[in-house]
Amino acid sequence: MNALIISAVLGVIMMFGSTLLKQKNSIRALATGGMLLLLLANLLEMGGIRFFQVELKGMLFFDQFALVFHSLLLLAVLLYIILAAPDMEKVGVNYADYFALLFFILCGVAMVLAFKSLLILFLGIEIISIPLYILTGSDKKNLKGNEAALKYFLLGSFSTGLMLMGIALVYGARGTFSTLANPAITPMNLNLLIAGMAFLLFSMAFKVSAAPFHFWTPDVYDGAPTVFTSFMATIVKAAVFVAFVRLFDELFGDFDGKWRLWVAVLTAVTLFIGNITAVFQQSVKRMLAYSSIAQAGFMLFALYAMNGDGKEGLLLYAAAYCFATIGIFAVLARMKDYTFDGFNGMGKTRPFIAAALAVFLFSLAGIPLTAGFLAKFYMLKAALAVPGSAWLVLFAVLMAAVSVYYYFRVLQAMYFREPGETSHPEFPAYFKWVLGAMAALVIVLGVLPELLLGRLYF
Amino acid sequence: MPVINYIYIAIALFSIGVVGVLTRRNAIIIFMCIELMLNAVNLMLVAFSKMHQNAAILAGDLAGNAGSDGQLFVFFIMVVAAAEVSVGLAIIVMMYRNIHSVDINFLNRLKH
Amino acid sequence: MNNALQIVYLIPLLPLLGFLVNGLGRNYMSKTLISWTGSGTVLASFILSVWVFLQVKDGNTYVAHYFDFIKVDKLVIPFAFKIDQLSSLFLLIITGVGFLIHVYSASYMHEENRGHYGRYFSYLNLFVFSMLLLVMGANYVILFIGWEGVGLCSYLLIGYWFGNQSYNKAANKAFVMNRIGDLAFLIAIFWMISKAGSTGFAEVFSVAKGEVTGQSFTGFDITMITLLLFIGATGKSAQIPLFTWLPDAMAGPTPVSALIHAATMVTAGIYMIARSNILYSMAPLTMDIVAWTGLATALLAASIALKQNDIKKVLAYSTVSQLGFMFLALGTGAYVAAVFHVMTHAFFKALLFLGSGSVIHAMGGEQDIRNMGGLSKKLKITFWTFVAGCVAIAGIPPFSGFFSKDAILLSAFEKSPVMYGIALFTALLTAFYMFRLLFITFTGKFRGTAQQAQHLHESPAAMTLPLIILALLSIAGGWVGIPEVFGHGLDQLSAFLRPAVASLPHAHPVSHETEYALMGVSTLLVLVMILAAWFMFRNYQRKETAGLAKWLENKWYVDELYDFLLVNPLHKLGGWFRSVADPRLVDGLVNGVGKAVQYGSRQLRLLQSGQVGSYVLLMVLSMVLFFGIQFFLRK
Amino acid sequence: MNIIQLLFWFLSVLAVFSALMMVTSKNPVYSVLWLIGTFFAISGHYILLNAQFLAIVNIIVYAGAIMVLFLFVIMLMNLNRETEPRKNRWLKMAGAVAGGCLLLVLVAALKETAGKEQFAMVNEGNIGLIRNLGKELFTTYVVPFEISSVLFLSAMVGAVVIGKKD
Amino acid sequence: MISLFLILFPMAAGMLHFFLKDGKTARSFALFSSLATLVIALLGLTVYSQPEQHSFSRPWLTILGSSFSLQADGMGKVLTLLNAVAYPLVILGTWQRVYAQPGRFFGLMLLAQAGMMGVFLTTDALLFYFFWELALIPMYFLASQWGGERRIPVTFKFFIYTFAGSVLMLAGLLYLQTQTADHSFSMAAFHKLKLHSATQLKLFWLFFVAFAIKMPVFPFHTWQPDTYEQAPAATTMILSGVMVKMGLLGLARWLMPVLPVASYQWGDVVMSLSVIGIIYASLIAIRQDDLKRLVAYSSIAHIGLMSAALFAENLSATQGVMIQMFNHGINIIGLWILIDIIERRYGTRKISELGGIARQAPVLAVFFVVIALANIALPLTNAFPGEFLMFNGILGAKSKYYILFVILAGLGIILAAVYTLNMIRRCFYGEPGTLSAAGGDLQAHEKWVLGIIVGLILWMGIYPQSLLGLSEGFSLQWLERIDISYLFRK
Repeated sequence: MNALIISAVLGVIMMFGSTLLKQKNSIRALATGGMLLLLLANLLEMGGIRFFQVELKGMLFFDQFALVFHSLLLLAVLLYIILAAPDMEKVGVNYADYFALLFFILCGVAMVLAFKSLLILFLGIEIISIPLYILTGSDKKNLKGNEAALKYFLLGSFSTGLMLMGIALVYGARGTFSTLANPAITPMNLNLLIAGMAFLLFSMAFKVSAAPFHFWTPDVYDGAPTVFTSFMATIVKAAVFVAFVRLFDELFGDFDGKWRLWVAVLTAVTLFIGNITAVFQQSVKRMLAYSSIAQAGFMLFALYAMNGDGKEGLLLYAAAYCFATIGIFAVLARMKDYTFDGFNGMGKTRPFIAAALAVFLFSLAGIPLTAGFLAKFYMLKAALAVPGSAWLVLFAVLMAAVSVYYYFRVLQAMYFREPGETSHPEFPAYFKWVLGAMAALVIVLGVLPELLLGRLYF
Repeated sequence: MPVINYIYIAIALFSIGVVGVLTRRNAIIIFMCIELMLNAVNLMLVAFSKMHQNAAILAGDLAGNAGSDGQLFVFFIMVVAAAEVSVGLAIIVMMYRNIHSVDINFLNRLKH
Repeated sequence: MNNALQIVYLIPLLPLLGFLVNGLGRNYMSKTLISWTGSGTVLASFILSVWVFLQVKDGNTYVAHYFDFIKVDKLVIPFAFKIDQLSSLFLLIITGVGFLIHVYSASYMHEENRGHYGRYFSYLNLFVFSMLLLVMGANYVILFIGWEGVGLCSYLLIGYWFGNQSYNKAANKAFVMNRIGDLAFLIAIFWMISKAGSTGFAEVFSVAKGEVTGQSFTGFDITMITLLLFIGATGKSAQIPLFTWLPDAMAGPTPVSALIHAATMVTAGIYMIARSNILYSMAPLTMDIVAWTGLATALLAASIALKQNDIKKVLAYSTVSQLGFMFLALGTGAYVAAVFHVMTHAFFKALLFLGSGSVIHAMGGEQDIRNMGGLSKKLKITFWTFVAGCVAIAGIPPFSGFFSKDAILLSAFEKSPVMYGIALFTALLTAFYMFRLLFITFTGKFRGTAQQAQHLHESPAAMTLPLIILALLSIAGGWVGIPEVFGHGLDQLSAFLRPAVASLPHAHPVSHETEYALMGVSTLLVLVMILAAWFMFRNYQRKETAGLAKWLENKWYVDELYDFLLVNPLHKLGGWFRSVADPRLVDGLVNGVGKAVQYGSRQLRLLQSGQVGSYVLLMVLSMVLFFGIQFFLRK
Repeated sequence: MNIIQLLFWFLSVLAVFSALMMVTSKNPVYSVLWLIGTFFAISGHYILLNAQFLAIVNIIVYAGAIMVLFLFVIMLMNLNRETEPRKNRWLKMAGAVAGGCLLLVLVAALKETAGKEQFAMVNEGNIGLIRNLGKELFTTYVVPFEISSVLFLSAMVGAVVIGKKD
Repeated sequence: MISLFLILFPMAAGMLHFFLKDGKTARSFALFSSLATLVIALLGLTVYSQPEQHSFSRPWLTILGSSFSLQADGMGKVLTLLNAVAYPLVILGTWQRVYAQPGRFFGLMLLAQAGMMGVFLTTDALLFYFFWELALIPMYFLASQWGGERRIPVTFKFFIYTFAGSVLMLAGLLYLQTQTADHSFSMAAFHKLKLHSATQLKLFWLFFVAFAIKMPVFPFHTWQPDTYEQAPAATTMILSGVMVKMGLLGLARWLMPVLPVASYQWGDVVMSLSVIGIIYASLIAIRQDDLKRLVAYSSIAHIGLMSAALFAENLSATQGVMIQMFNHGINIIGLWILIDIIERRYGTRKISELGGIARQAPVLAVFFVVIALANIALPLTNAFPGEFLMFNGILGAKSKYYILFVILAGLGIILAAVYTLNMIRRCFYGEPGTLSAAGGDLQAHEKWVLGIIVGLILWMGIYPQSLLGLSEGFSLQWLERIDISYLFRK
């Protein structure tokens, strides 16, 4: 709760910041400081120190998992802000407002991580979505940005409609929005529940961009300003995933027979479409969009398996995926050329950045000794605990092999090709430090996952 | 009134909304269709809310507020819808300012 | 137990040392030193061999076990030597004839430059080493090591003049054909291991004889093992179907041909079968196959030799033919006769080859007998020694060839008169083509160029001396095995070899009268053939060949047949694999997966049409699908 | 058939009919007006269900505020029948068929549900009254209520970010 | 501790190399550190040969059921020895090659060595997978950055292909782990598994494909000739000399004892593939014009024999495979060094453009002939005892078709002679071509390297017992593990 309230307050502060602070540096500093505070507050809450005594009435509950996850995401956001804040300036004039929106989104993130009522879930997702629509369209003169915003908005609203339909049906069956209650479900109610579950499945699949509800993802990620793509592809997606898993665990955990196969199909289709389509992309940004679909496919295993391994894996996956993707996007945001060729020869001209990128790409591709490997490993392990899942696991590993193809195209460009005509941007020292730290984090998590997973049960 | 009737009407309206989304190209109309979908959900929620109240009363809980949460949810939906409309229309207006059209097919630079 | 024979390891070791010294130091040593090292080591071995022979003659046999070459669980293959009658006899032949050839070579190869000269002698020494290893090995694996070793050396020596690619091709052919046989040999060894658990001669034979409890060969096993061994022998000893390498092996320097054909290598097959005589005696089917193959080879090679014009080719086919005789002997159970013939053949064939070398030397490298003639006047020693060799090979008493060949013919006769008939016919052909060679080369008018005529001269003593020694041996070498009909105890060779090799007793031994009659007939006919040759080739003139002669001249087109049946198809198949199957089919499949992914990617991304309407449509359709299946099909 | 049922059916038909007209109208302004009609019909349903608060809010917020906003925008852009983009006939058909199928499968899926046996309390029960809802809203639902302010704030900021001229 | 040092030392040295800029320093340091590794390995075989020196275990990734466990068994010792011997030879053999970014080059080489050491030594399945990839990725970078003209697509294919195989293996390992009693990745736990035969039959292919790609076995070989051709010489040597043994080790350690029933049941299929591969690759080798490709195909044939022998499942064959793994590595590294020398001297690898080198460079020719003949298993060279034992083992295999396998594999021997001799003949004999007139003979360091190789060849050829003894214990144990005769006794 600490983080939720503070992020709301920070959002408001930043909102006023746009009028009070004219210096961009001070805005940035304020945001970074606020982020630090947020992270600290959340860590303190993990330690049992709560700043606010709020009667939550069973609407929210911050358990260890939510707190750990939240801390992780906040850390990612902190790093994200440090890396990407200068790039936000390029997007438009409302510099402080972007931060305000980011903080509001964090508010929603806190909600979806800890919801105990469908109402909170709904509100949380909306609080996340609405600022994202805006951020997507924040580069107002850019037609691609406009298009992306409109598409995102229309499709997002549509999925909100679906979600509400689902909530309504579930409400019809259960008589309550709370996930804590465990009302008896009569056979007659079961149909309502399953129909509701289906709609929730669709809408959540949409939010995490699982095929066939993924269509918005490439267009929006591609069209949105790169800094914000980075944010929505990582923090938001990871948070929504937790919500997804929580929802199905708490609400439909007893009916896994009804949905597990569908999740499996969803997973397979997502893996397939994400990985296969990414192969042919020419723009790294769009490739990353598809890769995020592919990664979502892997994260869906947590839902599919719905066991302890799955949740631990989700945590690790989120860490691996967020750090790597934020890092790559941060570099990408500064590149002039978003195609693969734009990275040509970077291993020679910018060896440090290239090395960090290599680590990130390794992680995304699931090469051992990076967090990405262990994350995938956890997911597969979790899935294998479900009987009859062998085909899915096999399919997933084959798709992971396909993913190597497009991730390593970047590596190839960086290391094995000669630099092209477009020069690579200069990266300031702090940027290198942070990027290096993230790369180190990815490796450390890959070598000693206990550091993170151990937090879950102490 | 059997709840099934409300369900039928709600899903009919919902489906009409979906059909609208599918058949129109005007972004504003599409958005309106989505609003229609939301309203269909609202109607359903209210009907369920009254159903649960009915069930509670039949079960002997006369004084309780069973079912009121459904109506409150509708209230929140309206709140969210209002917020969404403000943002959505802003986006549509922004697009209109750039390309002088609200045709969703007009913009398709992002594909494949 | 201290045995005087402990030092036998020196016999192969010395030539090996010679090989190492000559091989590594060839650029630092003078030619004389090289030839002395090369010949000296072999001479030392020869002396040791003589000593060993004397020891063995006194009944002292020995198995020397040095270390375990391969030891896997119960299978122990020791590095061990076995000295018995058979091997000591072969030691003598190898080192003795080998030494003479070394001496001869020292002079023959004198025009080579130092490096090549050293290389040559190191190869020769290695050759002798391998052959010694072969005959001394106490088990089939050591035998096999020597077996492949001689193959290697023949390859190296045949391709000694590596500037000439056709020589190199001949070398390759020799090696590959030997390898084919070697494969069969190997399989035979494995078969033995699987049944007897050992490769030692003593162990295998005692299992074969049923002396070991718990292990035994079935009739099938023995037949297969012996057959496989025989296939191995056909490779090494140039029998049908693997004989074609031997004539091509003439590409090497002439002393090498002598070494390969006379003392070493080709006799390895005979040695091996004689060594395995216990197994062979238990496999009548194999014996028949061996006999008939030998006979067929003898006939085929003899027929080809009739029309060859290269002096060394004639001798080569004659070797093949003689080897056929030896196999005939083996196949009819006359192991001793085979070994006997190996010995006599070693003498006269070495003599003939070295003689031909002398001729070639004199002719300045010319090998075509059609360009020779009348050489007897200039090359007296060569001529007369050559005559001795021819007479010996033709089988005229009391020259050595007569006794050994007669033993074989007798054995064939005892086996079947048909065999005898063919064998006799072949023997006549032998006499005919040998004397054809002799007369064309040495009598009549000189047909070469004037320059060659001028150059003609007798070879130096280092070359003629071995010729003379060999000629003496060719004359007298057969006297160790004079048939029993002439008197009891004359067949010393059989007596000597009996502990190691004993010929099969025949079911129907022929009477002494028949034996005399046979000898008489064969001698008479041989003389007739010589006369015929004299009349036909005394004054040879070149003429075109046609018809059957053409076939003979082209060696029955056997090489072409092999090319057509095996070499070309495999070559084409390899080409097809290389250019079609591997890149298009196998790799095509692999790349196809990649391409399919690429193609799938290209098609799949079209789903991402950029149109919101189609996105929603697809989403709605999947929802409809879901509900349809969930509520209607999965009930 | 009593008056309530009569009203129910009337409102239902009205809602569906208006919705259909909204979807099919060529002129965006008509669409807005038909949609407002639908909202009124739905508000009628709310009243029937004794959910007066929602009925009022629906009319005020939806019909009153939201739809007027729509209308403003449409008029601002001067959209009319002529400027209305037309979809390909086949795509339209496909869309209609897909939507129809969705309706079909949903009806089929939900026809055997609790809704068949259970009844919604019509015209009675007081949970829908402002007093009750208000009490709930400010006690149990105070957290979401407060949080929704964040939503509005973000929407506000968003509208500014998007709408403000640079 | 020896086994830990064997991994840590090259790894640390490799990391250090990334900071070295100067080519000569990097090269010398690489030689020095590889020699040091060799010394460690030799010490492990002699002075510190006690079992406790060869095993090492520390908890790591415990929550996954894994641990950092190393243990050098017979096979491990043979292969680590090969790995340790190969590196100094390779570095010295390519001494004159100049690389861009030399520090990085040698660093990656040594990292790959560390990875392979790990693969050879670990007894934990997850760790095995880690090292597997750790060995692969430096190789990919080496081949792709310093390779020939078509390096990028070719090595990319190699990488993806191998990676695809390895992820299949990963899936298999994971599945096995879930089946173990204590959810552990340790080899002991895997060995205790008694899986249902139907499961085994399916699982088998997950592993086999991974290892078959690595070795490679027909028809999974197509990455190999291209990669060998394009990779820089030193990398090719390591790839074909040491790395392919990872596949064999995988089969022997992680597949056959874990899935004995399937290994038995699929044995015929694997052996068929292997012998087909022998013939197929040999026939292609006959028609190759590029020296590197020729040797590449010959390597496929040789590896095919080893994989066939492994599935013969008897002591003779197993011991044969064990020593052949070492010997094949030595021989093929020798061949690559020679080919590299030829390429550097004469600027081409095309057989048709070479000829008559023996006249220009007799020493080179002698070494080439000796090593090439060793490669075709001439007696008294190192490959002979190995091939002898393998053939003997295949003939003793339980398969119904053993005689067919022996004959087909034996045809490989003959064909090997054909292509090897042809190669020698066309490159070294005959009159010197225009190209070959240019080059000179060997230099001192090259003579040293090749001399050592020839020395090893002869030593192992005459006294193979020195290696056989090392692996005998392992082979016996191994055979017990893969023994499924209990199934027949029922």
